[in-house]
Amino acid sequence: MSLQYIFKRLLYLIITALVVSALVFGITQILPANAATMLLGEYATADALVALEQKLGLDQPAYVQYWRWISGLLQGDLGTSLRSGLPVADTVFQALGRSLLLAAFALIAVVIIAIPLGVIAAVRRGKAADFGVSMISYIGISLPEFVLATLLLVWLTAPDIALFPASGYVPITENFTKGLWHIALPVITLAIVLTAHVMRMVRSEMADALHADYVLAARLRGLSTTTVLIRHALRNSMLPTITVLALDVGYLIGGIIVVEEIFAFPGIGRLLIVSIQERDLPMIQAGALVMAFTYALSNLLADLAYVYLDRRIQYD
Amino acid sequence: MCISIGVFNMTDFMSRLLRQPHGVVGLILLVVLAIEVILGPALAPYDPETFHYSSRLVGPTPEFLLGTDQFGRDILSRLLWGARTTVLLSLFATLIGAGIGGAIGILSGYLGGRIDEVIMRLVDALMAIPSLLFALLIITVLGPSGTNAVVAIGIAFSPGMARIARSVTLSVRTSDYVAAAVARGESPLWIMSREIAPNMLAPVIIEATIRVAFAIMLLATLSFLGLGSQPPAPEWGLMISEARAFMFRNAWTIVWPGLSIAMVAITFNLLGDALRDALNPKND
Amino acid sequence: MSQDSKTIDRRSVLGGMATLSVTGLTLPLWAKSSFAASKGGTLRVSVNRAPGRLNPLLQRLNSEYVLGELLYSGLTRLGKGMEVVPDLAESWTSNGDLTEWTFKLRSNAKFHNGNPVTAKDVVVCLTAILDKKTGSPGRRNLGPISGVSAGPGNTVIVKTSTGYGDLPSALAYTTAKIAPAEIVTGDFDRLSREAIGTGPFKLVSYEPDRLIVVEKNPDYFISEYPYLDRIEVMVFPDSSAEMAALVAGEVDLALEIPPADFKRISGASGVTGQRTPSGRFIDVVMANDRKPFNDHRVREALSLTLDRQAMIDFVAEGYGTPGNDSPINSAYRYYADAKQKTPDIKRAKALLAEAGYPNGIDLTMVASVKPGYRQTLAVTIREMAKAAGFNIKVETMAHATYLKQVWKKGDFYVGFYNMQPTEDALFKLLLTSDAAWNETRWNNKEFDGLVNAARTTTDTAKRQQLYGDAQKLMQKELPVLVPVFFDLLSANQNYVENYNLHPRGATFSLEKVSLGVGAPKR
Amino acid sequence: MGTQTTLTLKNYGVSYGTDKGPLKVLDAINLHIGKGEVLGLVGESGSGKSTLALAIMRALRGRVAHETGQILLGDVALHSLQGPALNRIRGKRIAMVFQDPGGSLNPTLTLGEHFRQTLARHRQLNPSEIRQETDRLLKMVDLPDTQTMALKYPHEVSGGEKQRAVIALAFACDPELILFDEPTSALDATTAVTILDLFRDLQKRTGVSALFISHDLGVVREIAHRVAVIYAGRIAEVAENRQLFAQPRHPYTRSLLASLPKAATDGEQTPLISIPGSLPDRTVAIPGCNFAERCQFATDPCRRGPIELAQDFGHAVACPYWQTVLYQAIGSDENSQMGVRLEISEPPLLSLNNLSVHISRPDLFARLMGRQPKVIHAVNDVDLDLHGGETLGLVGESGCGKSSLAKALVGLRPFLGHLELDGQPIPSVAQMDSSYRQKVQIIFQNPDLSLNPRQSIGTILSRPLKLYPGQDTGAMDDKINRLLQRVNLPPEFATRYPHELSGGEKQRVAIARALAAKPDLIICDEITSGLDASVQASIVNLLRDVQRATGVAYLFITHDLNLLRHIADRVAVMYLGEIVEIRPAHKIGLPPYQPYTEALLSSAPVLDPGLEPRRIRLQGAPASRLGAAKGCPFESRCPRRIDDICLSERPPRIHFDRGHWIQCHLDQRSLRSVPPIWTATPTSLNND
Repeated sequence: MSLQYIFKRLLYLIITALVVSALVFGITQILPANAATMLLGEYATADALVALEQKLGLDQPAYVQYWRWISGLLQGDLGTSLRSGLPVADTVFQALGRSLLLAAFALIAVVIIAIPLGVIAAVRRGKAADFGVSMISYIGISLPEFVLATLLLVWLTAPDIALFPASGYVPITENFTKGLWHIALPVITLAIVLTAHVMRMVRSEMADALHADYVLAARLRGLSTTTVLIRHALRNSMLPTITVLALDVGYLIGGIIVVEEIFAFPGIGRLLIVSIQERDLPMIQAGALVMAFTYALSNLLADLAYVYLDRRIQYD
Repeated sequence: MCISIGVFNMTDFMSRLLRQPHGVVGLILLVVLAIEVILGPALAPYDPETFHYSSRLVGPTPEFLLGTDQFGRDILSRLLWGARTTVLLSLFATLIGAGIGGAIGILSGYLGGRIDEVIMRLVDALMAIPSLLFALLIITVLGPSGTNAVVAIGIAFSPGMARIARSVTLSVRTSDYVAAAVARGESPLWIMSREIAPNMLAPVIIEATIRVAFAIMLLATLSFLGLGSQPPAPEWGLMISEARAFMFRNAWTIVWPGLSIAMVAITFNLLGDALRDALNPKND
Repeated sequence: MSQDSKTIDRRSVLGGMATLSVTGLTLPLWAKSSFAASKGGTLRVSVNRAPGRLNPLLQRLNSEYVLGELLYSGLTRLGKGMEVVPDLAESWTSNGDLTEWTFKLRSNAKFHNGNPVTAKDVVVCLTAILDKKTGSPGRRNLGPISGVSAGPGNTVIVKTSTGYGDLPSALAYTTAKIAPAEIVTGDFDRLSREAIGTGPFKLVSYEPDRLIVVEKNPDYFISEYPYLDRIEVMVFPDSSAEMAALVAGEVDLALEIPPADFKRISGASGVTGQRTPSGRFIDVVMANDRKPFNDHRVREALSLTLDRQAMIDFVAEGYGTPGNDSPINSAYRYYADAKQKTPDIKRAKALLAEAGYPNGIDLTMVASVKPGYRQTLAVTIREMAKAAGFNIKVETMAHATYLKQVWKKGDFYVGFYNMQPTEDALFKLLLTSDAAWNETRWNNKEFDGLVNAARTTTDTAKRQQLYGDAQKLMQKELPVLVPVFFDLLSANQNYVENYNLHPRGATFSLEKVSLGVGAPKR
Repeated sequence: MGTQTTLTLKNYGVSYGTDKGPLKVLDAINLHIGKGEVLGLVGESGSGKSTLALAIMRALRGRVAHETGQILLGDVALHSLQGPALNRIRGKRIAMVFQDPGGSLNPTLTLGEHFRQTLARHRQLNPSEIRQETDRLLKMVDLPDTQTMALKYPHEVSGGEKQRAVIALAFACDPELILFDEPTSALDATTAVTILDLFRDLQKRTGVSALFISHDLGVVREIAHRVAVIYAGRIAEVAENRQLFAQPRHPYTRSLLASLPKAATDGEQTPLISIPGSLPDRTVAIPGCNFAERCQFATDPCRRGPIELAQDFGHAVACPYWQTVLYQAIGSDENSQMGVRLEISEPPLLSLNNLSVHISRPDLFARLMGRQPKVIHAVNDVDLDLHGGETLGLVGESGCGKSSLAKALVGLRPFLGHLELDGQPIPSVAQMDSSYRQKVQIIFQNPDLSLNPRQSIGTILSRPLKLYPGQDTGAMDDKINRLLQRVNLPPEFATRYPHELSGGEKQRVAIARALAAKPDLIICDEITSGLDASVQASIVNLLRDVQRATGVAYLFITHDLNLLRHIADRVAVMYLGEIVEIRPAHKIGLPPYQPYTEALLSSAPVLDPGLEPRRIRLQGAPASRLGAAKGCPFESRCPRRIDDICLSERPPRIHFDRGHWIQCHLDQRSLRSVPPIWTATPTSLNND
């Protein structure tokens, strides 16, 4: 893996960001109503709208607005929210931080649960354990987050059970246990769905790896089952799993939007939904960009990890 | 990840499919689903939109087998009617995605070079937007409705489909029968449509089948967020969304449509996996 | 209980032209034990939408009004029975034809930055609200004001273009808050980030999507208040999460409870539900100037299909009162009783046939997704009207799109409005020819005349007569259909004392709330 | 050869479960391998030879329906071993070497780690002992720089080096038996012979027993003491190496040998013998001889059976009638008349001058950075004339640029330099008009890939007919039927799909497709490499028939020199993108040779008894093709390298008689003075 390769990927990352920003900007331009409409709401009159649009700069041609936005971005200025008048960057990064925390916990849970289960299923292929794992994963990948989240909410927060607080968010820096407690339900929801994904992947990759010639060769050298499984099969099946994990970050982002909405978790997903509803252009742009960028970055990191782990792959 | 361009033979294919337990279960579920889609309205005991003033939010009873919702509408009838919308819309969404993505992918992969590079950078960039987010943005422009949700999901799916179509095109393109066609001077259109496209079917169908499951969930999620089908349509995601306010009074209003969505998604996931295995020559 | 108190309130309230001088505080009847109220503590209040705007002049959501009221004061406020009570103005008088009003400001009112409130601040703020460039939602709600100026002493003089007896009520409007003049004229946007008001609380932190914290303002001009040391406003965009948090004791006071959950929540241990009838209504807006709704028979036919009692169940889960196609109900002062309308499908069919639709009529009804009641109403009407031959297609749309494309422009859609402080405010907002939001374009001269006459009258009986005629006219002419009024619902932990649900829906009086026995220490 | 046996198979049989019922993969196998003995096992694809190896290793893949008989390693009953007991034997007492060394090494582990695991497992060595032992083993297989070699990942070493490492790994615990499953098939000929040399040497030194499986009779002849021929899951014949090749008894063995082009049959063109029919269906019981349906001598008793492997002084054969037919010649139904050559036309049909093919990957990033993309010089300055009616053989190892050249000639790769067809210059791919494309056709190596699986044979054949209608009028169906007839396929094949056809039939369709355009030149790119010997024979015969009937010229690309000698008029030898020698095909065994040609000839397997090739072994792997070589492309591996002149200067072209030239720095004399590759020495057989 050369430095040049990393540079190249970073360049692509920037291209991605540009395309996404242009796209999102384009979309916000053709929205049937703009922020001024939403800001004034039922109090909007034609003259008030014009005045406010002027004030917000919404009356300028699209390319001027885009250029203004991009040049601001390059100077690290994401603009001000049209809705609250607060700086976008602060709001977005604060929300992103919380979402990443949510995602990180979910991913940790997934890695701890999904990989061993996937391995067991692959090794015991066709046996009861495999059947069980497959069943769970089929249900997991087929149950939309919002159904799962709603059912968890009904069952786990009911007064007589009250296992978890229904929602709210306590910064983990403020009170660690309480923070964990509050984040538990969204994390569980995300983790269940993701675990199913990753488990499936590990199972099938592992099953493939177990069929590989080098695994047969290792077995025929009389190596112990554990060595064959872990040093040979798992090691190789982890490579595609890393890619899937990175792709699942995209899924995670989608899931986060729903889960945050339901559990009232003040993350980037909810910020985005609210911003879309409110036509808060700078916020939509920044939010979508940040999400896309996170996703692209996680894919890049996965690819780099892949290259690092699998010496066969030589990018140039 | 590579999907082979195996040969396609219907009887042989069915027997391969039926050799796998998940294929069998998937097919059975598919038949049940097909019955629901085709005969659902005929089987429904009530009109899905009729209010039963005196029986709001009741649990399962002999009169209302799965109970009623907040308007006293029969949940079973709504599910049976809704199957058509929910399933067909998801299929359409996937078809749109496969169609657009397939066309882009085949073109990009075939033309190659600079055009391919540009298209793929764009596709990569679009793929960096998670499907739900993408669909959300598109819906925001188009306005919330079932049809628009379908279009949005279709568009949101197309970059992924384009990637797959392109990678298959690239591998098919290097195959000797395409080389033979090029060498004998066939037109690009003929090569794309007759030499390459038929060989993309298997991997695209596999991907599309799994995507249907995904589309169902995405569609339901959009409806849940109020961006998909609109009331009083008996769309399953929307049913859950509407019922959420009443979930503590009658949890069945959520459980049934939730189960239905999961069932359909499971069906297509099972079928997709079974297809993948059936069309994979490694499993011979 | 609330029914009783309302009658008392209604009578006790003075018309407005006479000098109302309530220098001290009238202890409200419902205040159980304000003398025994314990001081201190932190109250957690939940709201169901993110209060995106901190600037009090620009607010337009109930969750934002909460903040506006905590942090700022206006000249007047509305009391429990919709009566006008002093806020920054300690008293007010008007001239004989009700065109010039003089408000005397309190001398002890100070902004959070320590500066005293002057007449200049009031003049600047009211002028800013009336300036269309500010984009304040309250611009058309303050009455026919033609000029605001500082008077002698600490007074503000407000002139109106026509006689306007309801001005003190109108100035209680939620966005008519007073901020320091130098900020309003100087760095107006600062108010989006900071709160420099005169309210009972000061802003500690503001994260609009999660949590807003305010703490006691020790210099509040009514020294007894506030009782609480601190209020945390928690934001829950999802009501089931909000309800769960309330039941779990994470939240002390939920300002709004979805009707579907009210029974469960108020039955939960440790939680008390509050309910008050209100003038908040949902209506069916029809373009009176366009086919087919320019035909009175079509409107009447639709009205005759509505089973209003059932509708209360569907739309408000039983927590509401039936509407009678007038937006004025018993929560208003000049409500005129009338026979409750009942469905008559046969007659509806006949009317529709008369109007030229013997085979039924196809219509598209638009409902914004916010709040959800609009869709519910649309679906319910669609189902109820089916029998009479109305074939209604429901089209829902995002609120922003609705505002841009349908509201005030569409032919047939669902409206949803908070209670207004006075009949005049409501009629002049929605129904007269010169109404700010003349969405029906009914443009009935007779109706305009009745409303205008009532404005300049101080005689209560005469006003009752005029407003009664106006309501009758509406019920006959049916410019809009008003099938349901909502009760307001809230719930709080049993230890929360002195919170009383206000029918206006935009007034909260949290400074009077205290925490009783059993409140958790936070 | 000792009397003790290392491995014994007694009446061993195995069936796999399939949809059509159990498929008898191996049936009544009786074999033994003595101590220190190498048993060669030859058979065509599908004969069950790999299954036999996996059965011995107790690692059968797939659904086993039945297993019968015994497998004994010494006195250990392998067939009943399981779990840890089996693991103690695998790798320690028996080892296995697979065909693809790349596949059998874990890509994520270093070579050293593979040794470490095995040594730690079976020999309980401590880390420093492991290091020493790894070093010793790597040295043993002649790997250079063993210390760093152990730290390398599999992808960092060449295919030959990988296979050496795998062999070292097999020897790591001093096993009694090593199973080789086609260990050289994936390697280039010049590399393969070095691996064979290595194994022969190690075997002698360690006295290990081995089962050596191959489809290539030549390879088995090189290495085995005894040879077993397997056909459709049954052993047809077992004999001492020399005996088997000198006097094969079973009709199958005889047919197999007859189907192979011989190395040293100079000049004269004899037809190759193809075996008609295909492998029998083994889901049904075959009571008699399973070769009966394809045997030209078969009689009714053959079909009734039972047939048993009968011993006769150490030469066992599963044909009771072998003696009766031994002196009847093996023939073919296809009455190819060989030896009749067509007139070679002048002037040349196709003429290449300084033709080069450069492959560069488009790279947006590199362009943005203003950098030159990496260019692979696949073909460098090739001069070549091809005459009408001629067969020009193009030979070279994989990756030498043969296919790139072929692709450039049919417009699949851009080229530089001069290309003329019928005296008409073709400046670039874009100028290849439909007349050029009609005249120059190509057939690819793998018919599975060159026939679109979604098109019927009729559709496939109709395309060139539609594109190049020519003067031929008439119904499309008739034309297709005629084409099918031309390649000896029945007309009903028109409605079939490629997957319903066998490999040989598919390749016939590909030939028919090329013929449909009525070309002047057909480029045959390794068209028989994927086929079994007997099928290859029938394809080669067909090509000759076609040439005689139509006068078409062939550019016949292959890595098999023996085949070229059989089919070609002239041979061009390619190394690293350059043609280093062109010579007439008959007399290929006679000097002078370009040194690379010499090495290539030396590596070709020899079947003729009493013929021993002179050994020339190449070291290392071909150099990188990035950028054009300044000197001789073969310089880095040339055993007759002179000095730096080979590196720095392009070698001159030295002309000999009759269109024979060699590109080399050596002078004519020294080139002429090399002895021939093959010398007939009756005592040269390696087993004694």
